Amino acid sequence: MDDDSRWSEEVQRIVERFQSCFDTMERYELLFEYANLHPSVLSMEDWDDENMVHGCQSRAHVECSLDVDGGFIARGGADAQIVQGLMAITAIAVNGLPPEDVARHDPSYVEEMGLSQILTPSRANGFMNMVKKVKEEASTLM
Amino acid sequence: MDDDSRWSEEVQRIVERFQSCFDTMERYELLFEYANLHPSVLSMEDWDDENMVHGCQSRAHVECSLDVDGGFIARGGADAQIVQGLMAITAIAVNGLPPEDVARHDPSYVEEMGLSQILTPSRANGFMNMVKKVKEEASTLM
Amino acid sequence: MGVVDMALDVESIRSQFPILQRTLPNGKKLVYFDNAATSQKPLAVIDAMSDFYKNYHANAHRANHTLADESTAALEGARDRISKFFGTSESQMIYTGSATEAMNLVAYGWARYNLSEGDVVVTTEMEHHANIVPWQELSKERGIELRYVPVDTEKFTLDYDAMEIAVEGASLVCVGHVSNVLGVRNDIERVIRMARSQGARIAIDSAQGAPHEKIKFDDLGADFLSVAAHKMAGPTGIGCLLVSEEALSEMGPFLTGGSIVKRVSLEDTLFQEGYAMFETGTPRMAEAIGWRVAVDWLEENVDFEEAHRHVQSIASWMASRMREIPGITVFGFPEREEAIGVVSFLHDTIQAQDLGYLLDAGGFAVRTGHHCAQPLMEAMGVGSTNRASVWIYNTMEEAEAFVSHLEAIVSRFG
Amino acid sequence: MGVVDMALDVESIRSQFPILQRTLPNGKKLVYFDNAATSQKPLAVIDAMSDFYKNYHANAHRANHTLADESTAALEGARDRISKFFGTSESQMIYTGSATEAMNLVAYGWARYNLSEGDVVVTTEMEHHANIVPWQELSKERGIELRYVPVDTEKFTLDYDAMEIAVEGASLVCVGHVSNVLGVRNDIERVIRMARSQGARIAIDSAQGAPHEKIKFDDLGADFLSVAAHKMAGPTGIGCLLVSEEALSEMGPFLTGGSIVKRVSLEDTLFQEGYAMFETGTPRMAEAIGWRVAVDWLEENVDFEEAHRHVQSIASWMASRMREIPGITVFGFPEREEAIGVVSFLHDTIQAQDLGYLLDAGGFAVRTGHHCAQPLMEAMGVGSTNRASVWIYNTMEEAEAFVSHLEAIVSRFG
Ligand SMILES: Cc1ncc(COP(=O)(O)O)c(C=O)c1O
Ligand SMILES: Cc1ncc(COP(=O)(O)O)c(C=O)c1O
Repeated sequence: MDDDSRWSEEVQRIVERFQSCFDTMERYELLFEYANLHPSVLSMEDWDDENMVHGCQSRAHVECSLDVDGGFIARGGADAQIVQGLMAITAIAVNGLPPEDVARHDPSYVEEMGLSQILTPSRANGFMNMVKKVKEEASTLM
Repeated sequence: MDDDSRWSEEVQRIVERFQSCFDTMERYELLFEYANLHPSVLSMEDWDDENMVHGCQSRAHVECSLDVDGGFIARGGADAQIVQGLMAITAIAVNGLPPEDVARHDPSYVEEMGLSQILTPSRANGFMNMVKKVKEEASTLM
Repeated sequence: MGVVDMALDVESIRSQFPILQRTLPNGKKLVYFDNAATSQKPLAVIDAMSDFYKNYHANAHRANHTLADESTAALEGARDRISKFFGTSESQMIYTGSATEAMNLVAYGWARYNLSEGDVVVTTEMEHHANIVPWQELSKERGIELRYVPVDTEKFTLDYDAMEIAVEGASLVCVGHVSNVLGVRNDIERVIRMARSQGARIAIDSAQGAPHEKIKFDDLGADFLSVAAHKMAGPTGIGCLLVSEEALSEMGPFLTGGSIVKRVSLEDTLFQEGYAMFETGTPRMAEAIGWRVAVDWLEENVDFEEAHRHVQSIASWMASRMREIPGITVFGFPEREEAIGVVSFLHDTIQAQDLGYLLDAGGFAVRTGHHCAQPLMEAMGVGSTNRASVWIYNTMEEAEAFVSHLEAIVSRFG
Repeated sequence: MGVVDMALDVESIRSQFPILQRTLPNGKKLVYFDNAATSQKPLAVIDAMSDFYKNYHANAHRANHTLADESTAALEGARDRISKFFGTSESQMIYTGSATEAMNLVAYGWARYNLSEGDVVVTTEMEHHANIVPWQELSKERGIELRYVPVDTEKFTLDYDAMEIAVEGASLVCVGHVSNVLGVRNDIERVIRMARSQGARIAIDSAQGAPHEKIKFDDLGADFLSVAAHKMAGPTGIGCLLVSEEALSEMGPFLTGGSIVKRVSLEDTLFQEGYAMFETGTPRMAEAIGWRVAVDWLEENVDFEEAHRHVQSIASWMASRMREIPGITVFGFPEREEAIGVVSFLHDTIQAQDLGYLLDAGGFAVRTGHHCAQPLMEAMGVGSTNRASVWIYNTMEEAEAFVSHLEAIVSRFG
C-alpha cells in the first residue's frame, strides 16, 4: 500500500474494484468482465506449443511483441474466462510499457485484489508461470 | 489346567519343564533339546513339495503314516532347530495314537508351555499349519 | 425435497471422515462430490497406517525377527481379508499399485503370453483410458486386432447387439463395470455370458464398480477384475487384480526382481507360482494394511444395497433438478435405478472449467475434464464435462445446496 | 568401547522415531539392525501422510476444485524437492512403486525400445535380484547377450579387470551402488567411465546407496538410477527412477492408461513427453508427500558424511568384535572406510534361522536369508547369512549389547 506507484492508475482502479467485492462470486464476476475487456486477445487458431503457459490447470497461451512505438503487447488466450480475466488484467498492466519495465514487472496487485482465495496453490503457480513467461519474453524483446 | 487329561503324561512333563523356564532363552534351549530328541525325523532327502508345510517362515516338512499296530507317526524335519523342536513335541504328543484321536488333536499345550512370546503371529501361523497338516493326514489315514 | 434414504446411518459415517469437516480457504464448508476420482478415508484407515509405521513396521517376508513377523502377518492377513471381501480367496488376488496397473498386468502378464498376431481383443468406447491404451499398445506390438463396442448414445448404454458381433472369435473381452463418466452400470453378467460362449477370457475394469457393489468374483465368472483401493475408502498407491484359477495358470512373469523367485542363478530363474509370481520388491505394506481396515470399515458401516439406494437417490434427484436449470445439459440417465451416483453435465455458455471454478467457490468439489475417457467424450460429441459424483457420506442437504448454488451461478454467469 | 562419533545428534534423531521406543512382547527393547531391508520413519513423515488424508486428499491433476489443487501442488512440490535432493531436476525423475519397479522401467521403457538380438547387457554377480532377473527375462525374450562381472571373493569387491573386458561392446551396464549383503560400496564412478568409453548406457541400482550417500545424479554421469523411499526414512509403495535427458528421449511408453496421454482416440494414442509418459493412473500421492517430508527431514537432521562415519564406525566395531567370537564368520570387510554399515555373518554350528530367532529373543532385529542375492551367495559359497545393518539412529550401545547377546548365544547354543 505504501507504494501505489508500483502500478498504473488503471491497475489501481482495478485493484479497488476487486477490493470492494463482497465475496468470491463477485470477484469471479469481475474477472469475467475483464475477460471480455481483454485489450489484446490471442485468438484460438494462434495457440500452439510455443506460446503455451505450462503448469496451468486450464489451457492458457500468451504471445508477446512490441507495437510500432516499441510498446509491449501481451496477447493472451485461455480456455477459461476466469484465467482469461487474469490475463486481461496483466495485459492492461503491461501493455504499452517499454519491455525493460515489463521485465521488472511486479504482479503483486493480484494479492491486493484479494484473489488469494481464488488462487489455490497450483492456480497461483499457473498465474506466476504466465507472468514469468511475459517477463522472459520482455527480456528478449529489450 | 482343569483338564490335564487333554494330553499325555509325557506331554504334561514337557509342559512343566517349559513352565519352569526362567526366560525366552531357556525356552529356546529346551526347544533345541527336543529337536535332538525328535522321535521320528524326516530326513532331508525326503523333503518335497508334497510334505512341505506352507506358511512357515523357515522350511518345514511333515509326513504321516501308521505303524504296524495302526498307531500314528508324524515324521518331521525343519531347517531351524527351533522349528524342529516344536515338531518333535508335536510328534511326541501324537505318535502312537489312533488316527481318530490325532484328527481331534488339541495343540493347546503349546500355549501352556509359555511359548506365546516365541510364537510371533506368523510363527504361530506356521505352527498351526503344521498341526493342521498332521490332523488332515490323520483323517485320511482313519 | 427429495427422498432421503434413512437406512444408511450417514451422520455416523460422515463423522468418521476427518476431511468432511473441512472449511475451505474461502470460508465455505467442503462439499465433496468428486468421489469417482477418489474417495475420502475414514479415520480408522488413516490411523491404521500410522500405527503400522509407529509400532510394527519392518520389511515383510523371510525374516526371523518379531517386527518383520508382525508386518508379514498383517500383510498376509490383509490379503486374506480383502480377497474374501471381494468374494474370492487370497490365492486369486494380486496386489498392484493401482487399478491401471492391474489392467496392465493383464496385458503384460497374460495377453503377451497368450495372444499373437490375428487374435482379437474386444473393448468398448465407454472405457476409461486404463482399459483402452494397454490394448492399443498390445495391438501395435503384436498385430492383435482390437475391436471397440460402440455406445448407444440414445440409451447411453453399451450397444449389446454390436457386442454380440464383436465378441465373435475374440480371445479377450475387456469391459468396464461402471462408467466413470455416466455412472452407467453395464450388464457385465450378460457380457460375461457372451464372451464365455466364445471361449474368450474376460477382464472387468471395476475401478468404479467395486466402491458401489459387493463384488462376488468367484460367482461372477470373469477371469480378471481390477480394483483401486483409493476409490473405496482405502489409501493411495494400491489396487489389485483378481484372477480366476484358470487364467492365473496361463500367466507368466511381468515385473521381476526379488520375492517372486524360488531360485536365481546366473543361468536362469525359477519363479514362484500363483499370485506370488507377480508381487516383486518390497510390498506395499502400509497400503495393504490401510486397505484392509477400509474393507473392515465398509463391512461394519455400509450395507452395499442400502448404500446404492442412498447414492442413487441423491444423484437421481440432482440430475432431475439440474435438467430444469436453463442451459444445463445432463448426460445419460443418472435417474435410472441401476445408475451409480454420477452426474455429468455441461452448461451452454459457461465454459466447463469456469463452471468448475464457480462451483468450487461455493465449496463444491466436482471434476471437470475428459475423465480419461476421450473416446466416450467423442461419442457424446463433447470435449469435457463437469461431473458430480456421490458416495456413501454425501447427503441430500449437500445435493440441495449444490443445486441452489448451480442455479445462482447460472443466473449470474449464464 | 569403540569410537562413538558425536557429530551426529543421534539422541535427537532417535527421539523422532516412535518405533524405536518399542518394547517387544518378550519384554526386550527393540534394537533395529534390519535397516538394509527397510528403514524406520520419523514422526514427521507419518504425520504428513495422515495430515494429507485428513485435510487435503483429492485426486491430483486436471481438476478445478480447491482440494485437488492442493493435492496437485503437494505432489508436484514433492517431485521438485525430491529430485533436487538427488542432485537433478524434476524433469528427470519418474515416480515408481519401488526400486524394483524402477529397474523394470529401464528394462521395459528403455531396453525394449533400444536393444535387440545380439546387443550386450552387463550386470554383476553382486547384484540384488532386482538388477538381475529383469535382464535375464529381457535376454530370453530378445536374444540379448547377458554378461556377469564376477566378484573377487578374496577382496570382496567387483572384479574390475573382468569388468573392463565385460563392458566391451555393451549397450547397457547395470551395476549396484552398494551391496545389500556386504555393504561394499562399488566404484561406480569408475564403472561409469568404463561404460561411457564404450558408448553404453548406465543403470545404477542405488537402493542401498541413496540412504547413505548424497546422490548427485546430474554430476554422476549415469543414465538411470533407482531409489527406494522406504530405505531412507520414506514410506512404502514409492521409489523413483532418475533418468538422464538423453536416455529419457530414447524411452517409450511402458505402463499405459490415463494421465500419460495427450489424446486418445479409437485409432491411436498421443503420449505425453518426458517423465509424464511413465506415471499412469492415480498418483501415489500420500507416498510422494511422505517421501518429500522424509527428504526435508534428512536435510535438516543428517549430514550425510557424518552419518557415514557414524554408521561405518558402528558396523566396523561390530565386525571386528564378532570375528573374535568362536565359530562366527564375518563376510567381507565392514571395517573398510568406504563400507556401508552392513555386517553379514554366520555361525559354524548354529543354523542361520535359529541364530536369527535367538537374536530376536534378545530384541535384536537382523535379517536372515539370501537377501535376494543368490548369485552372490553362490559366489560366497553359502545359502544364506545373518545380516545386521546399521543406520543413522543406531548407537554404539546397541552394538555393544548386540555383541554381548551374540556371545551369550554362542556360548549356550554353539
Ligand atoms: C541392492 C538392492 N536393490 C534393489 C532392491 C529392491 O528394492 P525394493 O524392494 O524397494 O524394490 C533392494 C532391496 O532390498 C536392494 O537391497
Ligand atoms: C473406470 C475406471 N477405470 C480405471 C481407473 C483407473 O484407476 P487408477 O487411477 O486408480 O489406476 C479409473 C479411475 O479414474 C476409472 O474410473
